[in-house]
Amino acid sequence: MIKLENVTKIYKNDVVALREANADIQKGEFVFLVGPSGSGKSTFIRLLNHEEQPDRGRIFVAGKDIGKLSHWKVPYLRRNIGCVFQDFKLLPNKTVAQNVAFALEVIGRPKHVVRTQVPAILELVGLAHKAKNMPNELSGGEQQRVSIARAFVNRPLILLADEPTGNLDPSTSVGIMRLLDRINRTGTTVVMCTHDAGIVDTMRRRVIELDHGTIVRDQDRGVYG
Amino acid sequence: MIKLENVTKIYKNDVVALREANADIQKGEFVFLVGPSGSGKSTFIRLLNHEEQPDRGRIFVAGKDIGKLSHWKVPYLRRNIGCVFQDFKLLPNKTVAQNVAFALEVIGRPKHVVRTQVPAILELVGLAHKAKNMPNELSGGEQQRVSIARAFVNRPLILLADEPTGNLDPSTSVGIMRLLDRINRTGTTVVMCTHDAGIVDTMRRRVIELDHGTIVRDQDRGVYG
Amino acid sequence: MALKVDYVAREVGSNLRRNVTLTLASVITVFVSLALVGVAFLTRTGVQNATQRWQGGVEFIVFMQPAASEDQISAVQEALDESPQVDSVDFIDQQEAYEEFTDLFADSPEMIQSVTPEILPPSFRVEPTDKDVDVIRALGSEFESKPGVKQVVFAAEAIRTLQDFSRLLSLGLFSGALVLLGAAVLLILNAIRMAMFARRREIEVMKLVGATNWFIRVPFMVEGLVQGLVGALLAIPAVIGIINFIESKLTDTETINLFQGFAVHSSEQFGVAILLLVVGCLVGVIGSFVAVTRFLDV
Amino acid sequence: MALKVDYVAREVGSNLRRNVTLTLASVITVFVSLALVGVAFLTRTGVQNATQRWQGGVEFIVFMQPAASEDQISAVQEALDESPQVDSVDFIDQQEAYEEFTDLFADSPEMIQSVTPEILPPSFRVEPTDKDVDVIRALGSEFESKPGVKQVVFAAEAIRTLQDFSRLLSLGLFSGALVLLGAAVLLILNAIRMAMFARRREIEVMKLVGATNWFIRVPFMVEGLVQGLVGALLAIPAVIGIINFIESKLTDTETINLFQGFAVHSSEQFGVAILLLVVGCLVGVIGSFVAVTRFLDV
Ligand SMILES: Nc1ncnc2c1ncn2[C@@H]1O[C@H](COP(=O)(O)OP(=O)(O)OP(=O)(O)O)[C@@H](O)[C@H]1O
Ligand SMILES: Nc1ncnc2c1ncn2[C@@H]1O[C@H](COP(=O)(O)OP(=O)(O)OP(=O)(O)O)[C@@H](O)[C@H]1O
Ligand SMILES: [Mg+2]
Ligand SMILES: [Mg+2]
Repeated sequence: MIKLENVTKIYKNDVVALREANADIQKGEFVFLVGPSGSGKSTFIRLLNHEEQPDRGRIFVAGKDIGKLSHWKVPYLRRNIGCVFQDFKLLPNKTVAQNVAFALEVIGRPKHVVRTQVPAILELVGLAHKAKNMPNELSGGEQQRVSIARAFVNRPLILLADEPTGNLDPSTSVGIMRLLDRINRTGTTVVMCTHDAGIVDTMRRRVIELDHGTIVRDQDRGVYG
Repeated sequence: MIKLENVTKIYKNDVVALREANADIQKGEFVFLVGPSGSGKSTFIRLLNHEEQPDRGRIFVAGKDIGKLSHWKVPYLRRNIGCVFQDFKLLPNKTVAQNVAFALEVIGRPKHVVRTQVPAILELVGLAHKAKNMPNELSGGEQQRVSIARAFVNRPLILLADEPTGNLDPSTSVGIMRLLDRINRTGTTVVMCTHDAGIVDTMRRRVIELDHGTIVRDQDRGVYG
Repeated sequence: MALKVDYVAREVGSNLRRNVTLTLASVITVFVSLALVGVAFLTRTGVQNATQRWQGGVEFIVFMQPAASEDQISAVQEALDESPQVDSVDFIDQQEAYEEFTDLFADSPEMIQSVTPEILPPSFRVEPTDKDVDVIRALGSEFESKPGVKQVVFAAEAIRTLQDFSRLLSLGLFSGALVLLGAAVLLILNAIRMAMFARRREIEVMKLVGATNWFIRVPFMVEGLVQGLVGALLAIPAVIGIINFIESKLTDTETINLFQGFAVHSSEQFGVAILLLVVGCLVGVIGSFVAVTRFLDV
Repeated sequence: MALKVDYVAREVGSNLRRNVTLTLASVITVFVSLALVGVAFLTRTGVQNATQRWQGGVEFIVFMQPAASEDQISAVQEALDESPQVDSVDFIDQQEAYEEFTDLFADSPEMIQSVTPEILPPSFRVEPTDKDVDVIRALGSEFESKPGVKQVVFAAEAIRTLQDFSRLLSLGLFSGALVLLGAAVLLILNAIRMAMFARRREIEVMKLVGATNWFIRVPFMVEGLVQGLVGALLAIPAVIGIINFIESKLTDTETINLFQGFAVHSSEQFGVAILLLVVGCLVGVIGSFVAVTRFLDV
């Protein structure tokens, strides 16, 4: 499903965010991406999402070399990828419900689907009562859950989650992790960055550890560190 | 140092973010604010910072009723309060160093102080090598550390930290907590929201727990939950 | 693609409401700019209409010899009548010329006494179809060489001057209007670019969620269209109000009868209104298109 | 407070560089708006200068009876010479009048033959100091009743018309310039408001970090000042270029000699340049002040 071949990403100022990374993630896998702050986890995700392009190496998503993707095809790639961003990236001018609905409207889902799916997913992340609020009227954790809801709502093939529990209390985190697990069981490939050792150690899934841009560990049924 | 008397904060839509809260925090105390997502922790901090005003009740900071504070005095209140915001609130048009320096320039510190303090504090949070980067060129955890550095740099009387380790890996978190502890030992009052049970349980300081806006626990040398 | 009308409508509606500052700023820019353009164009039209009648005064006079024979006079009369370039001819015989003379010099009986109809030349006052000075000159000179013709005199210098003046004023106002139009387009594009800049993060997020360029662009373009349209719709009554005010001022003034003919026909007002609408809408749509595109290359 | 000059300078410098889009947009708005204002004001001045000489043409003629006695003529001459309202007097005696007549009717020897110097009235051509029509009328009528005076004739209608025209044109251009100035101020304020809107988050953060209102405001105001200044400095050469272009066009044209006197003195250009500078700077500073203040109430 996802394959990185010798991928190197160098930001300006010669910051090597990812160095010769190789990884092969099968369909339906659940992968934790761990590593210290600034080790390149978000960069890994941004590369899969075509938000950044690698300086060297090739990246395959769903069998396609996304480096060769023509410009106008990028949105179609992204529709197959749900993404929970570390900084949420909510649309400030839309309500919670509209933010989630947007992901469905983008792929042209009919109105009745939007009308049933959006409240359902908001219920799932525990935000049904905030559906009409604007993002700036939400607490940090609530914003994060909106971001999660938006990434889930169109049942993507791949789910990229960048610290989806960073702003959540332990019990809400557990709820979110259950949700992620359920989604993973329906066949969705999940890649999740996290700093939460508890979650990684409980779930015991594949762990890829980064350090200064290098993959230093790739372990099935691994622990945090 | 900080005193809340029957403080109630109601956002529009009748969201009661804080209900009849009473708390008395002495100078030099270290207080953890815990509670599930949306329980009112950030609101608590925003009230102390005069970012929000209470609907009922009175708040005293350093002996002054900040509800009676005239408009132009608010900045002077804020200079005595360092604040790590949950969403960092960095100035997007300034480099890391300039962001931190800004907090010093605001209080009119001479140039030579700025020139020595800023690199020192950046070194402390492990970001000396990113001094010249813009905020959008940083990883989530790095941005968070800039926010922490900015809150520390002018040695405030009170330090409010809203989930300062939310985006940090465990070992960086420990480093930051050591720093907070050191600052606290120099007499600075620290109020910190967190979801990290490990930190709370290790430090064993005063814990105020919120739930749906109500203070449900106020315990010296407490644990997370 | 799947760009649904109701999605676009909803999107545009909520954006216009939520970004009130930006919406207002864009609309004000369109309004002020287009109002200036409209007033300039209509003033020009008004001045042109006011000075039209001077154009009608352009004529030349064919003076015959006082001693010209009947045959010579009727030959010239025929030639004038047959010329397709001549609109109307007025023959002033010696008696009529004498009457004009006595009218003109009513204050100077001595002069009237010294003149008799016989010494005054009969003349043809000719109004040509084509009012162009050069054409008139060419036409008039044709008759200069005819037998019995003493002289061909063209419209007075003062009239010519007024014509030049009117033409120049009209040209000046027209260039002014064009410059304003250019400036308006520039200012409106500028305002849209700025508004887009304020929303570049939003555009970026839309892209990241998988929206195609057109999906993002169309609502912004419709938004630009609405802003351009509203700005233009505000500008049109303002322009018409100002023009009518100018008209009433000019036609009221007693000392200045020069512009009493200042009038802008409603068809001309309509034309300018259409111009403003088209410019407002086009600039809104195209400006938004270009401005959004700048931020689409995420 | 502790507002240090080097802090402000650094802040302004980096903001101008970092927000290139906003800086450019504001500068363009100031530039275009002020250029329009400047051209309008200078065109008005030029037209006024060009038509000044027509004002000089205002005069009236005191026709004496052809049979007026020497005494009567010299009495009128004295009265005219002594009047403080009279600028200059030109006496045309009967012989001179006859010469003018023969010049005028050179084509009609019959008419010339019919006239002798004795029947023509001698006249005084008077140029008053005050060019106002009403004043002239009053002055001229004074002489109408003097013994030996036949009639007082005022300047030809054509001249009067040209005067009215010039005054009206000048007034029109002036109002146009004022309207443009108002529009320019509005557009510039608008642009600044928009730029501030795009940076409202930044202002909010500054407040939260403990910056006083003035600490935040001053750099923004200086930024507005710089943008206004740069816009004005760009507008000034543009205005002078355009005006010189108009001047050369007008004075080159052969058919239109009406505006050959079109000229804008460098002192007038200087005056308008100062006006643009002042407006640009003031609007920039005050606009920024107001716009920032809107976002300061966090
Ligand atoms: N500006 C606002 N307008 C309306 N409601 C708000 C606003 N800000 C916060 N709220 C609501 O107030 C409640 C408390 O919010 P607060 O940000 O204090 O929570 P929190 O304890 O910080 O949560 P988290 O751990 O998720 O950051 C939440 O339900 C939130 O939705
Ligand atoms: N746009 C950018 N320009 C320059 N450097 C960047 C940019 N984005 C990220 N970096 C740098 O690349 C490195 C990796 O960043 P990345 O965001 O991938 O880290 P991360 O593992 O997600 O960290 P965190 O856990 O703190 O979010 C960091 O050193 C960061 O400073
Ligand atoms: Mg990251
Ligand atoms: Mg919070």
